[in-house]
Amino acid sequence: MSARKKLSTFFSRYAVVIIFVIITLIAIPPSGLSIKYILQEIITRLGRNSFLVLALLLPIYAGMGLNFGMTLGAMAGQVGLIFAVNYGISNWQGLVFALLVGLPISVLLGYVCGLVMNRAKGREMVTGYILAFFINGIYQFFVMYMLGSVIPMGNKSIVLSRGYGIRNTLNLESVRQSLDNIVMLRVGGFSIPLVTFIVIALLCVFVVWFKKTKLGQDMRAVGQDMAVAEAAGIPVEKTRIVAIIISTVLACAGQIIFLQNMGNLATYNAHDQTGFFAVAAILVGGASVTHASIANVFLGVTLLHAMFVVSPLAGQKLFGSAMIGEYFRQFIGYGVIAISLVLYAWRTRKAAAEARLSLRGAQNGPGKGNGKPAVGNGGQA
Amino acid sequence: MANGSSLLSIEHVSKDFYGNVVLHDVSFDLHEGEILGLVGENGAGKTTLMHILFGMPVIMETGGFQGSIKIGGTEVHFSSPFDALDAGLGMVHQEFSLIPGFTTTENIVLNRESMRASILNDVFGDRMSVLQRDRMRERAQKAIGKLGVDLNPDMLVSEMPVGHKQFTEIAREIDREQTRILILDEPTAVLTESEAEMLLQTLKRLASEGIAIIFISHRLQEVLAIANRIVVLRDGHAVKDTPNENISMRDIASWMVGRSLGESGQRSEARGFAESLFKVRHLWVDMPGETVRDVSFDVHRGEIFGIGGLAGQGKLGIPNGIMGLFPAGGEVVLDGKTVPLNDPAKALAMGMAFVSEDRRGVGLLLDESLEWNIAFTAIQVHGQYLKKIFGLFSQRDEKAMEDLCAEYVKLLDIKCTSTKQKAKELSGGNQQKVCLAKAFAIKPQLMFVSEPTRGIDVGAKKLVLDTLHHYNRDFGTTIVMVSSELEELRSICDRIAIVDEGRIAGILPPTADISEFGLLMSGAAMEEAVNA
Amino acid sequence: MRNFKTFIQDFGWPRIIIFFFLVALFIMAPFVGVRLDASFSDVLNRFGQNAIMVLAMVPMIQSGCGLNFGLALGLVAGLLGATLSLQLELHGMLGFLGAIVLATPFSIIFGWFYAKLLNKVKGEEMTIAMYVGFSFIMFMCIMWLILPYNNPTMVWGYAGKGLRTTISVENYWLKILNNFLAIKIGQFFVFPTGLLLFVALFAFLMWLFLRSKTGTAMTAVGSNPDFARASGVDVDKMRTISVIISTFLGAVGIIVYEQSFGFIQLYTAPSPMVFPAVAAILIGGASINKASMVNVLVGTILFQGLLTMTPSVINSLLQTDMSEVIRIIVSNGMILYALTRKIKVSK
Amino acid sequence: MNGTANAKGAPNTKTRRLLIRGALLVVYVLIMVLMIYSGRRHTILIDNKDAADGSYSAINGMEVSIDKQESSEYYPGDRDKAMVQGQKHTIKVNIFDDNKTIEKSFTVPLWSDVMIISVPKVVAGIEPWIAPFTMAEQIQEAQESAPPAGETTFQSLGSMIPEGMEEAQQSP
Repeated sequence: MSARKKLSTFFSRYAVVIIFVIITLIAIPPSGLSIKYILQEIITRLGRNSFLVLALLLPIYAGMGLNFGMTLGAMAGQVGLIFAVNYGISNWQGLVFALLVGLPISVLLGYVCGLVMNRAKGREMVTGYILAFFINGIYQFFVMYMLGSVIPMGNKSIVLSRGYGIRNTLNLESVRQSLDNIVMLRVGGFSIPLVTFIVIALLCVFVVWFKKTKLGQDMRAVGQDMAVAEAAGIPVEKTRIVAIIISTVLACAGQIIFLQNMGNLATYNAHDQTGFFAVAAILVGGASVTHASIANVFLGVTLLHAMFVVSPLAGQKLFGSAMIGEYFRQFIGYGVIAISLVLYAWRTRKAAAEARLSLRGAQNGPGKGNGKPAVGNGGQA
Repeated sequence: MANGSSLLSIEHVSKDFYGNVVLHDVSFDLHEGEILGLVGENGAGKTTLMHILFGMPVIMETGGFQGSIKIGGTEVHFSSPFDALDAGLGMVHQEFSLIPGFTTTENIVLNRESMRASILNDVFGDRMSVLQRDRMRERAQKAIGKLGVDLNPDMLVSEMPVGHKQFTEIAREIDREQTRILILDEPTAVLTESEAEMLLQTLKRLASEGIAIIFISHRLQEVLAIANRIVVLRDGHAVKDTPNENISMRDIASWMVGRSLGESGQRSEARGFAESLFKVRHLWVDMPGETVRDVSFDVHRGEIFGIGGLAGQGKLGIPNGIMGLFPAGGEVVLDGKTVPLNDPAKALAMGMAFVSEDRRGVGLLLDESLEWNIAFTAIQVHGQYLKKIFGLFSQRDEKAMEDLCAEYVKLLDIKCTSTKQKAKELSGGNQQKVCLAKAFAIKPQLMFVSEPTRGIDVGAKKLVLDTLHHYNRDFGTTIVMVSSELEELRSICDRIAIVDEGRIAGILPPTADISEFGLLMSGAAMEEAVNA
Repeated sequence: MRNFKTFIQDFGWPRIIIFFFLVALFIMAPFVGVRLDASFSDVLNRFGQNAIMVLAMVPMIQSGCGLNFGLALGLVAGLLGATLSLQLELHGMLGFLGAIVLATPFSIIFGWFYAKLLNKVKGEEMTIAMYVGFSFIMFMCIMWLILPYNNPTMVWGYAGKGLRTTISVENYWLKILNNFLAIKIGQFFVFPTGLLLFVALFAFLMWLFLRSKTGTAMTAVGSNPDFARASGVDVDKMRTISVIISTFLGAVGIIVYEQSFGFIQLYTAPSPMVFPAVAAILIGGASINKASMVNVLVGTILFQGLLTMTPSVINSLLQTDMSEVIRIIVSNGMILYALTRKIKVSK
Repeated sequence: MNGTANAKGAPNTKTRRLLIRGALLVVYVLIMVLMIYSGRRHTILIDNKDAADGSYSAINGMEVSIDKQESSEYYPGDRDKAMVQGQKHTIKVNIFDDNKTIEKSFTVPLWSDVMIISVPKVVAGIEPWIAPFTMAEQIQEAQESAPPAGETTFQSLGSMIPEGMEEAQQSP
C-alpha cells in the first residue's frame, strides 16, 4: 500500500473523529469557557455516559450493528428507579435495588428484542429503532396506567393527583449522585467520582475478559459470517439473542448510573434519546457498524460531550442565539450517525466490488457458481 | 493398495426426488489409506451422494433414500451433518467455509476451541469458558504439520492466498481427532497449478497415515495422478469401479459422458452456413463463479450454436457478459456493428435477447402477471404496447399486452389459469416458456438461451427444446444456447463449443465422438481435440 | 374458503384487528355520547389532510427503496414553499398554488441529492434515510433562524428576525381547499369537497404515472431489480425518479396539511409527521416493497379514523386518555410487523 | 467437546449447577431484602410541644441531633424534621437550661415513612415517645406537576423534539 493510499484510508476511517476535533477546537475560544471548566464537565459526563455507551459493544461484535434497541434496557432501569423511589430506598442501596428490579425486566425485554431481530436479519438497526418505539408504548401504558392502579404505589407523592400513573418528573433526590459521592476524589480542583469510574473500569475488564471466552469467540464468528458459524455448529440465533440480552442489561445499569447523576427522571421521555446519544458517541469515537473498541467509547464520549458543552455558548457568541448552538449540536449528532452509516454502507459495497474484481486473473473463480448475479441492488427485499 | 477391511461401504444406495431418479443402486467401498477418485458429469449424482453421506436434512425432507451406509462395518443413520462429523467423516467443500476475520488457528479449531472452565460456567453455562489460545495454536500447528505445508497459524484468512484457505479447510478436518474419512469436492478448482500440486502431495501424505480420501474432481489428470481406485458416476449409476491401473484419461472421459449409441436421440441434420452474424473476440467477463477469461468465437446467421462445459468454468459468463449483466470487456460485433458492453439496454436494442439461467432471480417478475413478464422488455426496449391518452401520457396498453400474452400462451402451450396469473404460481417448465416468450416478444436477431432446461421435468424439457428448434427453423432466429447437458446440446445444435477454465477448449460438431467432448471438459489435450 | 384464508394471510391479522377495532369504535360512539356525523366529518377532513403524505410513500416503495423515513426532506421543501409564498404576500388560491410551485424546485433538488445518496447505500436505505431526515431538519432549524425573512406575521416580534415556530395562514390561504365547494349537511357534518378532489387528482396522476412506461419500469425495479436491469432499465435512474416524486409529494402534502390545519409549523415539527405516514400505508396493506393506491386510501382512513375515534370514544368510555398509548403501539407495532414479516419471495 | 475442562452433562455437574443457580437466586432475593432494610429512608419529625393534657411541657431551649447529623436548636412549639436511612438510630438531646445531655436509641418500623418524636416525652421519660405519624398529606413535597400532556406523546416518542434532547441532556 502506498503512503498516499495509507494516508487516505486513515482519513476516511477517522474522518468523523478528525472533523469533530476540529469543530470543537474552533468552538472553544468563542464559547468563552475555561479549559478547566470544560475538563470538569467532560469528567462528569464520562462518568455519566460511558457505561451506556459500553453497552453497545457486544451487539457490534455479534454483527448486529448499532443496538438502537438498548432503549429497552433504559426503560427497565427507569422502572427500577421508580420502585426504588416508591419504597423510599435511598442512597447507593436504592441504586442496587433499582438494578435488581430492572434486571429481570431487561433480560426479558432483551430476549424479545433478540427474537425480533432474528426475524429481521440484515435490518437489525431500523428494527431495533422501531422496536424501541413500540416498547415505549407499552412502557407508557405500564407507568401511566398500571402503576398506582393495578400495582399499588405506597408513595403518594410520586403518583399523579388522579390517583394512578407516575408524575411527569420524578425527583430522585434520595439517590441523587449517591454512586458518585461514595468517594469523590478532589485532585487539582477537579472532582472525580471514583466509584463510578471503578464500576466503568470493571465493565471494561468484563468486556475484555468476555472476548476471551467461548461465547465471545462465537459472537465474533457469528458477526463475521452467520452461514459459516451455523455450519460449524455454533447456535447462531441463540448467540445473537445473548448478545442483545447482555446489551440490554448493561443499558439498564447504564441508565441507572446516568439518572443518579442527573438527579431527576423525566418519567415519560428520559429514555427517548438514550440510544441516540450512545450511538452518536461511539461513532464519533471512530467506531463503525462492524468495528468498535473500548477506546472508541471513551474517545467518543469525550469528543461528543466536549462539543455539547461548548456549542450552545459558542452559538450564542457567534450568532447571537443560543438556539443556533443548540440546533447545531443536534444537527451534528444526527449528521454523524448519518455520515457514519453512509460511509459504512458505501465502503461495504466498494469492498464487495473489489472482491469481485480480484476473482478475475490467474485463478479460477471459487465455487460451483449457480450464476446468481450479484448485480443490481438487493433493494429492501 | 487397498489394505484391510473396508472403512466405508456404500451399499445399493438409490435416491429419487419426487420420482426423478438421481442415484440408482450405487455401491462401492472405501478402505483405510485409500484415495478414491469419484468422477462424473454435472448431474451425475455426486452431490446427492455426498448429501446422503453427510445426512443433510434435504435428503430426509425429500423422503430419505434406499440402501445403506456402513462405517467400519456397522450401519449408520445420520440425521444431521454433525452426526457425520462425529462418526469420523470430514468434508472440504468447494466453497470456503471460513471466517474471514479469524486467524488460521481460530478457523482450524472453530467451534472446537480448547477451553478452561471459568467460575461463571456454573451460572451461565459452558460457553463462559475461557479460550486457551496457546493450546489452540499448538493444535493448529499439529494439524498443519500433518499436512506438511507452510501455513502461518496467526495469519488472518482474509489476507491469505486462496491456496492457504484450502489448506486451512483441510487442516480443520484433520484437527478433528476422529476424522478417518476425508471427502474433497473439487478441491483444486480454485488453486493455481503449483498449489494444486502441493495439495495432491498433501493428500498422498494423509492417505499414507491411514486416512481414507474421496477425491471429487473434473480434472482427470489429477484423479489419475493420485487415486488408487476410480469410480465413475453417470446418470445416477456407478458405471465403473476400477483400480487405477492402465487407464487413460480418454477412457475415463468416455465412461463419464458415454451413452449407449442408440440412446442419443435425434441429431440436427447437418446444415451449411455461409454468413457470419456474430463475432466475439477476447471477451472477459467478471461474473462470480463463472469467470470468463479470454473467449473468441463466431456464430453464423441462422445457426444454433451450443456452448457447453462443466459448471463454474465460465460458460454462463459468456451470455451474461455480452448482455451487459456483469462487467465485461473485449470485442463483440453483431451484424457488422460493435456491441457496447456493460449496457443491457443497448444490447437489447441491437436485436439481441437473453433467456437467463437464473429464471426466478433474473428471468421473471415473480409477483407480477404473465402479461407483464412477457411484454415488459418489449415495452422498455422498443416502446411497444403503449398507447397515448389525452395525447399526453403514454400508458400501458393492457389490451395489447393481453393479446400478446394470449398469443404466446397458445403458441408455447403455457399452462396457466389466465394471462393475469402471477408468474410465481406457474411450474418450472411453464416459467421457462414465459421467459422464452419474453425473449421472442422482442423479435430478436440473435437469442441467447442459458440453461433452458435446468430444473424442469423431462416432458417440459422436450417442449422447450422443440420450441427453440422450431423458432430457429421458422423465423431464422440465430440462437446461442448454453447448457451443462451435453446431450441436449448435441440434439439441437449445429456446432458446440466447450468452455474450460474461462476459455474455449474447442468447437466440435454434434456428431463428434462423445469422448472428445469429455476430454475437452476435463481440460486436457486441447490440441488433440481441436484436430478432431 | 381457501380464497378467504389466503386473503387473510395476505392482508395480515394486524390490519384486520385494526379494522374491527375501528368498526367497534364507530358502533360504540353513539352510546358514549360521541356524535357520529361530527366524527365522520372529522375523519374525512383528516384523511384529506394526510393522504398526500401517505401517497408520497408509494413511489419509493414501488421502486424498492423501502419506506421513506426521509420524507422530512420533502416536508421541509414544502415548508420553504409555504413560507416563501407568505413572504411574497400571495393570498388565496394563488398563495396556495404559489406555495406548491415555489416548493417544487426545492423538492427536486433535495430529492435528487437524497436519491444520489440512497443509490450509494442500497440495502441500508431505511436507517440512513431516517438519520439523513433528522439531521436535515436540524440543519433547517438553524436556517429558519438566519434566513432573511421579514414578513411580520412570520418573524419573531421582539427580535425582528428568525421565523416563529408556528405561523398562522389565516390571512393567506386557510382552508382554501377545504372550503372549496364544501357541502355542509346539518350542524356537524362538512364534506370537504375541494380537499378530497385535490387528493383524488394526485392519486389519479400517480395512478397514471404507475401505468406509464417509466412507472412500469419503476415497479419492476422494486419487484426484481435484476430483472429490470436485464430488460434494459436503468435501475439507479428509476430509483432517483421515485425519490424525487416522493419528495415532491411530501412537499405538496405538507402544504395541503397546513391549509387545513391553519398553521405552518417550523423547526422540528416535520419529524413527527413521518412515522404516521409510514404507519398509515402499512396499515393499508402495503409491504416494504409493494404499495398501491388502495393501500393509501384504506391505510389513511383506518389510521386517521383510529386517531380521531380513540380519543373521543375511549376517553368517554374509560374516563381516561389512552389514545396516545394506543396510537404509539398501533403505529409502531405496524411498522415492526412489516419489517419482521418474512417476505414471501419464492426464489 | 474437545478440550472442555468440565464433564458436560455429567449428573454431578448438573446437580452442582442447579444448586449454584438456586443459591444465586436466594442471594438475589437476600440482597434485595438487605437493600430494603439498609436503604429504606424515613422521615423523623422532632416535636417540642406541650402535651394537650399537660402531662409534659415543651423544653425551653435545646439542641437535638439524630445519629451523627448536624444538630439544630429547638424552642417551645418548634417542629422540624430529619431524614434517616435504616431502622436503628439514636437521638441526642442537649438541654440548654441545665446543660444536661440525654441520649436514647430507637427503632423505626421498616414500612413506616414518617415517625414523630416528642422530645419532651423523651426528657420526661414517658413511653412511648416515638409514634408513627399518619397525616401523610402534610409532608407531601411540592412535587405537583401536570399530568402528561396527551398531545405531545407521539411526538416525543419520535424522540425528535429538541426539547426532549435537552431534557435527556440536562446540563447541570
